[in-house]
Amino acid sequence: VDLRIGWQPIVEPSRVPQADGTYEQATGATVTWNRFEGGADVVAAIASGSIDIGYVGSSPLTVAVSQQLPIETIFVVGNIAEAEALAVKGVTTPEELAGKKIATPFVSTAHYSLLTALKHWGVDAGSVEILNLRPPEIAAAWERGDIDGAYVWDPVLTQIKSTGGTVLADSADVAEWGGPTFDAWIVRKEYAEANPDVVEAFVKVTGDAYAAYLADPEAWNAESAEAGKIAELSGANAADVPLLLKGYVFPSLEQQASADFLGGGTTEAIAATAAFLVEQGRISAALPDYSGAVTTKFVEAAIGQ
Amino acid sequence: MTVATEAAPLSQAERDRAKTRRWRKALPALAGLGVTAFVIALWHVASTSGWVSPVFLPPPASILSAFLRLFHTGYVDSTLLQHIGASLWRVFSALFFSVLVGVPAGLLIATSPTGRGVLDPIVEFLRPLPPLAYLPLVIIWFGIGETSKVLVIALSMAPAIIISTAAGVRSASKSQVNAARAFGATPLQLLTHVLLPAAVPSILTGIRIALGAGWTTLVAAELVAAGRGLGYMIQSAAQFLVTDVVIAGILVISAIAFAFEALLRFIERRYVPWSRNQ
Amino acid sequence: MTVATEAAPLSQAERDRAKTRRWRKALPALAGLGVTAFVIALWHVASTSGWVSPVFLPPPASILSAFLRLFHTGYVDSTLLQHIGASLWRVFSALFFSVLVGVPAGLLIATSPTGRGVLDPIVEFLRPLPPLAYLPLVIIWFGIGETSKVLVIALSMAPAIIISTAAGVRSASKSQVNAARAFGATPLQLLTHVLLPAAVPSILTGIRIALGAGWTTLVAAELVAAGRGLGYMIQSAAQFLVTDVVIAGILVISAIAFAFEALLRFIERRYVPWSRNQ
Amino acid sequence: MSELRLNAVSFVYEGARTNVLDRVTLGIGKGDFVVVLGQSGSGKTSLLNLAAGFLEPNHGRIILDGKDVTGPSAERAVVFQDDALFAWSNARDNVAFPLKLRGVSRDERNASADALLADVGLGGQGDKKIWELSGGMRQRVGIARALAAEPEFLLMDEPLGALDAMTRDQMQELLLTVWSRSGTGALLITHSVEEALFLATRVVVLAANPGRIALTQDFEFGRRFLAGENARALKSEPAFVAAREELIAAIHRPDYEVAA
Amino acid sequence: MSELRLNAVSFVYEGARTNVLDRVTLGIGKGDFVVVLGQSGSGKTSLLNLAAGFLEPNHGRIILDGKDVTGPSAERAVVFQDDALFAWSNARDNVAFPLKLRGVSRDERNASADALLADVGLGGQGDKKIWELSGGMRQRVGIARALAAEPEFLLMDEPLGALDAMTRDQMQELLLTVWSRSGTGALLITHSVEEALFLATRVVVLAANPGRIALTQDFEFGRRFLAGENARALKSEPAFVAAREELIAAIHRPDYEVAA
Ligand SMILES: Nc1ncnc2c1ncn2[C@@H]1O[C@H](COP(=O)(O)OP(=O)(O)OP(=O)(O)O)[C@@H](O)[C@H]1O
Ligand SMILES: Nc1ncnc2c1ncn2[C@@H]1O[C@H](COP(=O)(O)OP(=O)(O)OP(=O)(O)O)[C@@H](O)[C@H]1O
Ligand SMILES: NCCS(=O)(=O)O
Ligand SMILES: [Mg+2]
Ligand SMILES: [Mg+2]
Repeated sequence: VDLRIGWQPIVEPSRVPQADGTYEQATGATVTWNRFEGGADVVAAIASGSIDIGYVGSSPLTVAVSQQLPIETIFVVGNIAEAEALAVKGVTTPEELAGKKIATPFVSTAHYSLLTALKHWGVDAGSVEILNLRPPEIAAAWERGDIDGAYVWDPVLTQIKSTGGTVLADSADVAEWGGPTFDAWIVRKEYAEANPDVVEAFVKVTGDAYAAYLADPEAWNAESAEAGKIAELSGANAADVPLLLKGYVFPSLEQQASADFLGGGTTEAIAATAAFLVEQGRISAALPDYSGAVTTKFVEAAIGQ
Repeated sequence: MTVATEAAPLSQAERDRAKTRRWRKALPALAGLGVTAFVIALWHVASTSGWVSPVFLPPPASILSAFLRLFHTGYVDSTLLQHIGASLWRVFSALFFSVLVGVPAGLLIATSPTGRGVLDPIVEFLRPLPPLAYLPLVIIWFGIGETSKVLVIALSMAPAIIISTAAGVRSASKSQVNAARAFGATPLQLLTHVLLPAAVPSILTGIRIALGAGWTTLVAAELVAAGRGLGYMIQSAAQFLVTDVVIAGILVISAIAFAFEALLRFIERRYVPWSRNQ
Repeated sequence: MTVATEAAPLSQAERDRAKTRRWRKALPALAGLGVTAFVIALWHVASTSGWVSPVFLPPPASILSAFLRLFHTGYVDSTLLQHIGASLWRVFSALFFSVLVGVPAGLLIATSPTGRGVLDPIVEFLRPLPPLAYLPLVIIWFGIGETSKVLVIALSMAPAIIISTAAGVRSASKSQVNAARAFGATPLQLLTHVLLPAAVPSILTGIRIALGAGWTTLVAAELVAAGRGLGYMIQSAAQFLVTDVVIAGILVISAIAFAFEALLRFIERRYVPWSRNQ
Repeated sequence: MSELRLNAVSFVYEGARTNVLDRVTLGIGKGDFVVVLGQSGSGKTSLLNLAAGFLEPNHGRIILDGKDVTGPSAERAVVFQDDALFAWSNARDNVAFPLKLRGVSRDERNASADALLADVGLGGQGDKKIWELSGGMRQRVGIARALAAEPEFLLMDEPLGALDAMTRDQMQELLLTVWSRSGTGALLITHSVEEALFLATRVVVLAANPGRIALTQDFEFGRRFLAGENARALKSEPAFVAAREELIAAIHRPDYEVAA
Repeated sequence: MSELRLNAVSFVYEGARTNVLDRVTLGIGKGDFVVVLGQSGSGKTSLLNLAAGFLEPNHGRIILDGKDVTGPSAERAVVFQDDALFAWSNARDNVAFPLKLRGVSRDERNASADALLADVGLGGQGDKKIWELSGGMRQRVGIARALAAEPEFLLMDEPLGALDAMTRDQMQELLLTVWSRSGTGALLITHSVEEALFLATRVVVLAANPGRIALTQDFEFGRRFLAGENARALKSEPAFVAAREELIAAIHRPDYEVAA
């Protein structure tokens, strides 16, 4: 069998088995890795049948499901915590955001978090000048002083923080305010039905990698073999890897199966995201029920192994 | 003495010939319409019969309704006309600057060895630069305002104009250039009275190619903190899989480009008829 | 009777003239070098004196070391040569197909009213399409394999080739075309023996413009599921603000484009000298 | 016998007010050598372009062997007023062009082309590029190219205008020889009345504005030359000299003058 | 007095083996009318291009008023063998071109251009586009353009080759009149020996391969015509006829023939 995976260059533990070829061994499939720079393209690729398993953020995931693409979520990479944050200059309270220029990559998880935070603070989104910029351009605009802040992720976030930016809120805060954002692995339903064992093996390997990291996060320091592999694949600096890894709250396989994640929390988060996107006028309608887009089948099978 | 020639009555054969000629003239337009109709029909069948998921290729009818929606209520906070206005302004500012810089640059490259030595490496270096890669540098130097957007578009247009201008100048025949010089044309006069007119058809071709390039770069340019614009609208819609808006946006771009292409061709036929008559 | 002419000894004035001529020939190259050196010096000062943050414009020296690093150890899992290989393959496959399709299309547009009627709307529709906007559609229809990437690049190249070919065909003089027809050339022979040769200089110009466009589109094409390639490398580095790799990658693209530009110009001088001698 | 006929042909360029040609009737049989004389701008080139099929008459018909002419074709080769050579190939390839169209092998057509180049006084210059040829050389390459086509009708627009007297005489003799040998029908435009008299079986004088046939007259000087008479002697014959004066007068009859 | 001088000028085209011109020495003073004759390909156009400053000699010097010529300039106007008109403007604007360069006002230069067009027999045709002109008309526009420049030296390459006899005679008379009135120095290339004799104060015959001066001879027929003598009578004078025979022979002396 073939297994075509669409991944994104994000610093997370499964880069290690990806580098080691563990997925090939465990699934027994011929694995092809396709790198994407954003969730929207991953969704398009899954829809076209070009890939079987893909890595997406919660926003593109919600969009895909709302458009009734036949996919399901098999593994939550983790809730985004300090990895994405609103860093600003010359602003100390949320109220002062009015009239300021805040940049964020539109449609990303960061964009969603920014809007959720503003809503939480009771700041009218229309009073803030929200600009659509990609991370590297955010760094440049910040450097130049064209923007007052940005909701963005690493390494640009770190770059901003090291040049006078202070964090007003991060995604961990936003999650508490009822707007969790997360990344997840999704699968084409058709593929999952035809090759349940491959998908299960995929989840198992990924879960094992997370377990290895969670067992001793400090061991994955800048000089470690793991950090080296992650850096090599993603393009990040090896020295930055430990910090980048701390930006997510990675759940173990057992937590995945619980009501906090695939067991219920994920469905709720998707539904909330959908409602929010409808409110923003970005998609025309939400589904009444998102539970069909989430399954614990594979994490449970992996735990059972 | 001028002998007036009255028109003799037309024979049947002559009338037939005139008819064929009329037909022949109408043929291209008819063929074009036929192809367009065929494509739309095929599209309709493809999207309604389930060959392609309507998420990725909505049927023509839903594009039409998206279009109406865009026109009346808009998308991402602006109506269609506002998006069009913003983008038109950017593309034509960029065209203006790239002609302003590109035509003289092309003239210099074609006429002065030193000009060529200095400008050629610069042009050849800039030409293949991918806008997606140098956007951060553009922002560092020019900020996130309109300047950057116009600059990115202009950078994608200028090469076609420069190269076409240079090629056009070289198309002035040796004897035309010699003639002008022998009548005492200063280098500047040679340029304005001979090389430039000779290059006009080629410059027009360059502008046509450049406008095409400009529209394709629009989306990249509007990655830079745009709050309005067709590229921005398409971009946002694409991310949310709102494919009908994407396609409607693309069609609007095509229609605008089409209109300007027609205008340029009209200008070509009207003002540089000699390019077809030699 | 052929009278041989022995070379008379050169006078001082004649020797001076020869010297000036040699100088004049070297001038462009010297000016080019001078400008390049000046730009690099300016860059060095800008990045080391703190005008521009080295995060966005690292000094030339660090680009050099990035270059060596790329060459020996690579970046994102491949060495520089592998990235170059993958991108070259894509750009030249795209060039191959866009010439394969674009030249006949241009010929048809210029020669057959029906061809023009059918192809013109299609070309004019495709021309302004922004790759970034239709990328998702391309993925849907053609998947994420090499086909999509080559297609996106080819779509950005074809218009320049089509338009230049058509313009070139029209540059064949009326009497040349008439001559061929009067010697009994079939439409096909007219095409291969007259229109095509007459169009060659223009087609070469088209290819030059197209290659420039192709390189700029490469990065967009390699946004999609690439595992290797210069655009992919630049893109990845940009995400992580590894600017020295970004700039090294851009320079590599420029250098490659430069080399092919030089090759095309050589071909032009060598094989279509008549375009400069009429 | 094969004939190229213009039947009451009128022609006007698009956008122009007066007819360039007005009801011109003219037949060129195989074996005829028709020479057209007329003032500059009287419509000679237009007439030839109509006969060649490059232009379509607005009234009247052009008939070849009973069929309407709808465009150019291989049995009517043309020598152009501007040379219309192919700049991208050398002299030999230009001459060999009609043969190439017919699928003659490379060696064969090169041999023929070289022979023809020698006939027009350009032996050994086949490798020269077009832009390396002088004006007169280009004209001769154009003639050689038309001869290579071995056409049934040979239409020539001032083919010898840029040649010195002797080369011109040689070319005239060449044209006569080829014409009589191959039984071609020839239409030649010239400004040299002597040339017209020496070559023509029939001379046609075109009056200007609108172009129409002012005079048609048959001659025998060319045939007599071919039969072995001396060219110089022929040209100084009183009949020749008288005919020349007459034709010159006909060309410039004041009531035919170009309107200012 | 002003003089344009070729001093032992040799010239070879890049890449060619034999010289096109070999140590040609020739002076054209103001008031001179030098006519160059020679076989097709003997180097006449090359000679004119050198005098005009379009080509640089490989050996020898070209001197105008004591200074080396380094390129073309306004005091040497040229009529080209191929007409070299500007396709993008009409006949009038082409003729007015040299005046435009000098900053003459639009009305004035249009008036001059129209007058010159009338002089060359194209009165009222100023609005015609270049591609709407016949071959002979184009040549005359080229002449009118050169005359408009009012140059010190007028260099003409077969300017009357595509004209009918009468128009040609008229143009010859025009050239003579303008030349004598303005005191220009003229260099004219032609294939018509009669034309040469009628116009020239000096005839130069160029031998071919390499091009070199085979013969130089002075004549007075043009001056006599200007003084009021009858052109026809002049041309049938025994001296004229004899000179013609002599020149024809000189052009085609066998040892000067183009090598095959
Ligand atoms: N650009 C060129 N490159 C190489 N050779 C050339 C070039 N132009 C002319 N020649 C050669 O130089 C010689 C003289 O050419 P030129 O045009 O001066 O002759 P010409 O006397 O004007 O002939 P014609 O009466 O036919 O116009 C010829 O043999 C020709 O082939
Ligand atoms: N393409 C054209 N469009 C409009 N008018 C034209 C065109 N070509 C020629 N004419 C006009 O038609 C008339 C006849 O031109 P034509 O070329 O047939 O003359 P010709 O007899 O060959 O003259 P010449 O001896 O000078 O070559 C001229 O008045 C000319 O201005
Ligand atoms: N961090 C997730 C990126 S995206 O899939 O939302 O584009
Ligand atoms: Mg003519
Ligand atoms: Mg010549």
